[in-house]
Amino acid sequence: MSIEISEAAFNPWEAIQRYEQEHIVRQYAGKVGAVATFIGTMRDFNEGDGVMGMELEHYPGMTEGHLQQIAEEAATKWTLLDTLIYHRVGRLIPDEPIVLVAVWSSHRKEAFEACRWLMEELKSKAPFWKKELLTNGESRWVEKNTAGY
Amino acid sequence: MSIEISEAAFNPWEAIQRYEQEHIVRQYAGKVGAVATFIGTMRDFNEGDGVMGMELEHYPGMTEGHLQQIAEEAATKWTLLDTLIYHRVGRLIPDEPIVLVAVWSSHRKEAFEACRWLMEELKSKAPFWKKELLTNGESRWVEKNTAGY
Amino acid sequence: MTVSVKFFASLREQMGCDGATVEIGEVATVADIWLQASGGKAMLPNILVSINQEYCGTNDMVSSGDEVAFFPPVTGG
Amino acid sequence: MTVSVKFFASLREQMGCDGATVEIGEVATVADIWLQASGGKAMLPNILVSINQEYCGTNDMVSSGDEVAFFPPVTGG
Repeated sequence: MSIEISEAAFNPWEAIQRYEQEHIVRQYAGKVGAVATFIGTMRDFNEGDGVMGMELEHYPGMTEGHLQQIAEEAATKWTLLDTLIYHRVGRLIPDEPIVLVAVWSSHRKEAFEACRWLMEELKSKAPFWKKELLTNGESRWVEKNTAGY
Repeated sequence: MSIEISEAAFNPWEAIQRYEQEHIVRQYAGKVGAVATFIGTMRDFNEGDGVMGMELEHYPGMTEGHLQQIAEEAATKWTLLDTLIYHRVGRLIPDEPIVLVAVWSSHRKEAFEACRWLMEELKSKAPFWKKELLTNGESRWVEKNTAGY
Repeated sequence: MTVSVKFFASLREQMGCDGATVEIGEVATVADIWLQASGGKAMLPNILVSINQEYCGTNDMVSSGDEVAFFPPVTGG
Repeated sequence: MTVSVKFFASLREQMGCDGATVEIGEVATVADIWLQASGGKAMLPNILVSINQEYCGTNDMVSSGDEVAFFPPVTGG
């Protein structure tokens, strides 16, 4: 299980591959039947306005702790092999990945359900805040997330 | 939208990256907010028995047509940007990817739901058949898939 | 009329061939095609059938030149 | 007792600071901490609160040395 929060831009597909090489391939040889992943990326529009940049703030310490908690809770709710969560903070531009959630399991039901549940938990409770820099020069805090279900 | 069936082993993360470079990055710049993916891989166990190999048969023509149909149906049920389906056929060994479904959309609900729906449709209707080579030397046809919901 | 028949997977192994060309009268259902192609075997209820690569029912009518396939429950993904 | 207070995001901007050290009597709730740290402002009902980086309610008791944070609805992912 790995939780990472970083200001560094990341390539989610390379991050997953690297994690598989280091933590999955040998440890779970022959056991993986399903990998469900979700990548959230920055759009250049929101609520009808053009967006050219984003500042992602978090609560250092609490954010990591909260993500660790939900990853552990997912592992009690479903039979999983491993979980990877990566979240950007700091300044982002459109098309950059914001969040990656990847879940490895033996069967697909568990991977699908845990991956989606983790994303909804993350979005509803993990202490991150987005401030958008609009193309009209104004900036604004995002007040709430779009519905996930 | 891309449907591919191949005897060639594939790296799903590289396949997704390549597809993004060729079909997503420019066409949907700033529009992608969510990518949901599912990878099914070959386990070395099934129904309590060790499995050392698999022969994946399909119905050439009908399989491609059926996958194309469900990808098009998904695009009418949800607002999606693009869909990629890749499925192995022929001889496989444990840990090799069998199937990849990736869905790009602006919002996560659509990507999650379409990705899972596509996998369940694929498993319940697309004409593929698995024959397992067991570690005890016997071989057997898989009679049914595990439940997805 | 002439109809092309295909068998897949375990059904192909049971039949001992991956298909056949069937000559049959002008009015025939999928079930009629099965009877002739299988040599009168009973068709298990879980067998799936298609005409020209689209799923169909066993009572659907077949036309000359059609490709009719019989196969067991699918297990891809 | 002494309690460390933190504000995040839009609340940090409204308060004009990212936190404060609050001196308060030995028996105090999160709501008491808010009143003192905010200079008596009303706390909007959608404000989230935590003690030592765990979510809590505004009536929860605070202990000396605690870290109490106030922040708006979260918008990550």
